[in-house]
Amino acid sequence: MVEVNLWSGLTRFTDGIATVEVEGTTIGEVLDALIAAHPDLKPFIDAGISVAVDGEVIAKNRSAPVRPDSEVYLMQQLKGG
Amino acid sequence: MSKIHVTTKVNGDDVEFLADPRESLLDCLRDKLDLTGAKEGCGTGDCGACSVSLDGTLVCSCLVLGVEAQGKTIETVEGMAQDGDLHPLQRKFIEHAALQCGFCTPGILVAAKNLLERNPDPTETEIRYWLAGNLCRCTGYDKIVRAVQDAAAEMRGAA
Amino acid sequence: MRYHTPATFEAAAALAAEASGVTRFLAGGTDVLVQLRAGMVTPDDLIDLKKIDGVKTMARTKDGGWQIGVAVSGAELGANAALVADWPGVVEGMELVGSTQVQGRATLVGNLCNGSPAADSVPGLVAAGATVTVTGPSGSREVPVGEIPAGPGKTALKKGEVISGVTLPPRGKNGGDAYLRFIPRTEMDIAVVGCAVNLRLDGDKIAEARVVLGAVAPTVIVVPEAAKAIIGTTLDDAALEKLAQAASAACKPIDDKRGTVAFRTDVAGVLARRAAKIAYDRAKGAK
Amino acid sequence: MPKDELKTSFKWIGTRPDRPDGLDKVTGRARYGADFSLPNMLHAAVVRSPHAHARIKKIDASKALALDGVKAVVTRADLPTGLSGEDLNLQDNTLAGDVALYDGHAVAAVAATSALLAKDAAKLIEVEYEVLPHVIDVDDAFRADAPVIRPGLADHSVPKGAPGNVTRYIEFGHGDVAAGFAEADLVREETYKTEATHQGYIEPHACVGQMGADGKGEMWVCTQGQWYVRRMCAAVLGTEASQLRVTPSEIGGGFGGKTTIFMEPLALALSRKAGGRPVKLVMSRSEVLRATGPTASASMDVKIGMKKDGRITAGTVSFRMQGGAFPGMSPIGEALPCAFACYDMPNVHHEAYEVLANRPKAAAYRAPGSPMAAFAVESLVDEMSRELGLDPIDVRLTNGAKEGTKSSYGPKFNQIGLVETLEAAKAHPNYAAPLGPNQGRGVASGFWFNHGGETSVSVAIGEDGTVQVSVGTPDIGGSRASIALMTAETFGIDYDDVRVNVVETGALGVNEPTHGSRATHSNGKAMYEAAGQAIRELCKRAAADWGIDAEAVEWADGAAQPAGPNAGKFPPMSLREIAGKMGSTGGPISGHHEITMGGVGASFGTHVVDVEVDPETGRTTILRYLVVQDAGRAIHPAYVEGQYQGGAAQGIGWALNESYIYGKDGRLQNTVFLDYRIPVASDLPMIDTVIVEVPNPGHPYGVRGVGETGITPPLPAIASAVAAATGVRLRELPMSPPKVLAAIKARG
Repeated sequence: MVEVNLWSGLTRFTDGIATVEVEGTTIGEVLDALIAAHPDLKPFIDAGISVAVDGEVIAKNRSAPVRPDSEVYLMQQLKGG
Repeated sequence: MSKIHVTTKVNGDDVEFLADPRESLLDCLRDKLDLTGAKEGCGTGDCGACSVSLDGTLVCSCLVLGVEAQGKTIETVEGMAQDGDLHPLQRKFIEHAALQCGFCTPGILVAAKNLLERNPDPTETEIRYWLAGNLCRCTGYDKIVRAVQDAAAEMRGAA
Repeated sequence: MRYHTPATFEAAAALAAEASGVTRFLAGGTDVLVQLRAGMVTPDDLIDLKKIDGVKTMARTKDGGWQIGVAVSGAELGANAALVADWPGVVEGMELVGSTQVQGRATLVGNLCNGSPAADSVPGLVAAGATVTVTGPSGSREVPVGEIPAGPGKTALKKGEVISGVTLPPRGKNGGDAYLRFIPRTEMDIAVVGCAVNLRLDGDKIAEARVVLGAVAPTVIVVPEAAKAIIGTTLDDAALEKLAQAASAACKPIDDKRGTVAFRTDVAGVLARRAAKIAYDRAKGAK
Repeated sequence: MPKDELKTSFKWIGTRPDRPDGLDKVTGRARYGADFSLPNMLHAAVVRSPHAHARIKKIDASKALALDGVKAVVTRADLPTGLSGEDLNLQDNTLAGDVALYDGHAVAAVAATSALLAKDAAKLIEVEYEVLPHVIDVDDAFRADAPVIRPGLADHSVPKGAPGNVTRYIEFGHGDVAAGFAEADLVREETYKTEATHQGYIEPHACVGQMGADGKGEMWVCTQGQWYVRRMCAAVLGTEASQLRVTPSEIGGGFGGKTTIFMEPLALALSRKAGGRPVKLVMSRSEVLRATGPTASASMDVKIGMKKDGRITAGTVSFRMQGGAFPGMSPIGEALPCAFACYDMPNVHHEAYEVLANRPKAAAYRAPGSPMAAFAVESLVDEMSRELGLDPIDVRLTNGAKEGTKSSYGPKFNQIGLVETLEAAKAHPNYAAPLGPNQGRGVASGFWFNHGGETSVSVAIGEDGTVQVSVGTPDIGGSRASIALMTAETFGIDYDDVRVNVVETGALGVNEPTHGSRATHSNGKAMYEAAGQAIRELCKRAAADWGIDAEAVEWADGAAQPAGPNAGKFPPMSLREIAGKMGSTGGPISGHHEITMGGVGASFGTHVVDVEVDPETGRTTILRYLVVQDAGRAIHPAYVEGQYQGGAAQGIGWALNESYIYGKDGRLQNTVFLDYRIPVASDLPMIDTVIVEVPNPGHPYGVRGVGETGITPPLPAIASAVAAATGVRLRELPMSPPKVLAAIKARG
């Protein structure tokens, strides 16, 4: 299981839960599992988010690997100049 | 609208073109003579990217009409290197990394050359004020000023 | 747009008088071309004055003043050491107009005829008591520079009239002038406030003075109360304070993208003080 | 990559050779957007709304089309319908639909046989408007009674009851801020405000576009990202991306503003309508300022709790940002995580609202969102440090984020260099330089994430043993030089034997633009992988020649070397030698690598500035300026310094004099460089730099990316220096002379 930390604005859509445990070995699997557990997160994830895995912010690579002990945070999608 | 026939000398070559009187010298250099080294950054004389020398005077070619070039002598960045040898300013700009995007570079080189022809040993302040009409958004001007100083020193034989 | 290159001012005036549409005279072109490019003003007739004999001359008049052609650029004024020695304030005002590149083209008369209340060369000319020669269909006349501006973008020139020369009076002994402006940057801005001071000393005391402000009213303004504040003084602190107050009191500025009423009013006093000191030192012989 | 595998001594990396495009750029040969022309080309001009907000009742182009030489006019009716999301935003911005949303919004475009004729024709296109109420200021737009300019665009994140112009809302944090504030010795709360600024690249947007009725097209354009142009134009026009080939010109600055499109689809649409003749479209400076890329304006509340020793116990921010009349354009998602990123905070809370205003569609600008956030947070940290009598660098050292710190936005930091920049700043002579009357010193730190992103690179070995590298990221500040250096290092060949080309969309897989400080980082890493592939093949060819196993061959010093049991058995076989016969040993040798790049290392910097303020006019002069920033590894140090200096200069402009100035009518008043006051040469001193190198473990050469962080600290650093010089704290940018003088006078 991977522990996924949501930004607190999302807890309105997860009945107040800020960390969700899901199965997954890639960012894509983790996000799909997250939507399965909390369907109200779908519009946020579909709109585009970044995921921080072990401290590195990954903009949209669904194939990036996630380990069970990885630190995973959802973040707003980032733009650079 | 009738066009006017203009004969002028650019970088030592006699050239001629037909200009609508509304067209700037910059338009004529770029569109009629294919000399695209001078750039249009503003069209209002505020950025200096179009700097050329007109009868030895530094001007913004966007503030000169093409028809005013009749019988004049114009020098642009394309004429700075002589017989394949770069002008010391051109060499020093590369050496000092005094350009990033390079869009303002032609105008700054022409302006700096005009300065060094008048003042072979300018102070940092003199360089900065002389070039105040040449906007650069990339470098913060630091390396440009150093390159001009170094080129001046070399041209004086001090380097 | 028709482009004309008349050989005389009379011919230039005649062209303008006969023109039916929008007419502009071209000397340095640093305002005309900007307006053309921006589509603000597309003249039907553009009359280039640079082919007229004498437009590039700077010559001493018989009485020791200066006659300056309409196409003399700011850079050329600045390179004339004798003129700079006589009227440093006039020349420094002109030299503040635009960049090095603009200095290669911009002229006193162009700056005047653009009609901007913020024109940097105009306060110095007015403070110096300069005149211009106006040539029209019915001949030429001398007009004080201060009578040319008629409000933002407007001049008192009539259709068919063209300025054909600028005359500066003789400097005389023990005189000095100065021009300062405030801009947010160090270069490349339009004056938020400008101030010219021209004075003459009798010993250490100021015998005559003229204080002129730019960019604080619809036109350049002469401030006699400010001059009065320093006449008869050695420009001591009290006189400077009165000068500043008089200058500020004369301001009728507007709030715009370049400055506020309060700022312009304050800074007019500050610049009057600073310019007066420079003019005073110059009158005492400082370079 | 494990730390101990990072190399520390190099032949090429860290040197300062001439950049490969230097000669072209000093001779006027380099070709930028407007320097390109095609036979039979038309010229275009754009009709723009003079109103901040107006319904378009009628567009009549008949007079324009009646002119001899006018070939086509396009309006929104010529574009497909049914788009959504950002594609619709882009289309709405390309040409207004029923409503013009800001002063300068494009309404129609015309193509004619000359640029002058196109301009004349544009004046003849008659547009009938019904002026609608407008809102410009971010705080005004946030008011409950503000005119709602585009109802119904709030997304799923917006809480019920939010004001009508709010389109997005974010909230996050950790710890217990109430408890944190209770623990503090000093709690302060202030509001800060920044005005919109423009990237101010000197090259206006320019393109030549050609498209036939079959939807196949070509475009030459100044852009930070040719694939973005391709995708966005195709979306706006309803054509297929791969049928459009986009070639990037040399680019005259971008700073984020050229990561998107503005008028490019118009050139293609006009071309299509004009029978496929190429169409050139070049913006004027005032079009650039009115209708392209400004950054957001922001209104920001910050609250911080601090112990007497400077330790921060809690912090909260609440931001309101507008990014124009288009949803999703404000950088709230970037600004919030940047706000407290420099600090190790046990208790922190962030929230932000995006609001719409009748302004142009904002584009990215160098570390989008971070400068505003830093202005608010770093200013307040400075105010509190002074109030407690603490050295501002010491306070940052006390609280500074380091490896393992839980970041303010959640995840733990990997190896980072903030503390090293603070220590270097403290040790620098500028920090001890004596100050005179009316002079003051300010310090601030800044942060940017950096970015990897979609990257495709190929390397190809030439017949003479030289190496060609194809990248997809336009070179703005010397990236070809840095990529060539890394390539020379990787192959063990001379820098001059490498040529790096920025190629068009038909020549390589997809690439994200040059943005997010990624060009040197991501291309370097992808090149390293592609080069590895080529090197493996080179070794294989040598092995075959020697008749040994490929595994028994190593690559070193630009040559295949027999290794292991074969070591010394054969003389090394150079790249030149293998390349010279590659046609007969199996064919061309190349390598390529395509990936959404990871291994990004965060960037921190610390700036120290000294100013003098004229107490009678409020004018601020920058006396001294120091940039200290962690580069990870400086590949070409001169261009790293250039990024630091350029970022600082832009930040100085933002702090002091740059801003969008609107009239009551909602029209932009400063549409030329005379009034949009970017710093000129005489405004600035030399800008001192210190390159700190804490290598990024995620990159083969330790690169972090250096482009963006440098614009962040100047805003608060200068505000703090002005406060030190005058005793008055300005919490609203720009700190223009009228504002500073008014504050000095109010102080008495």
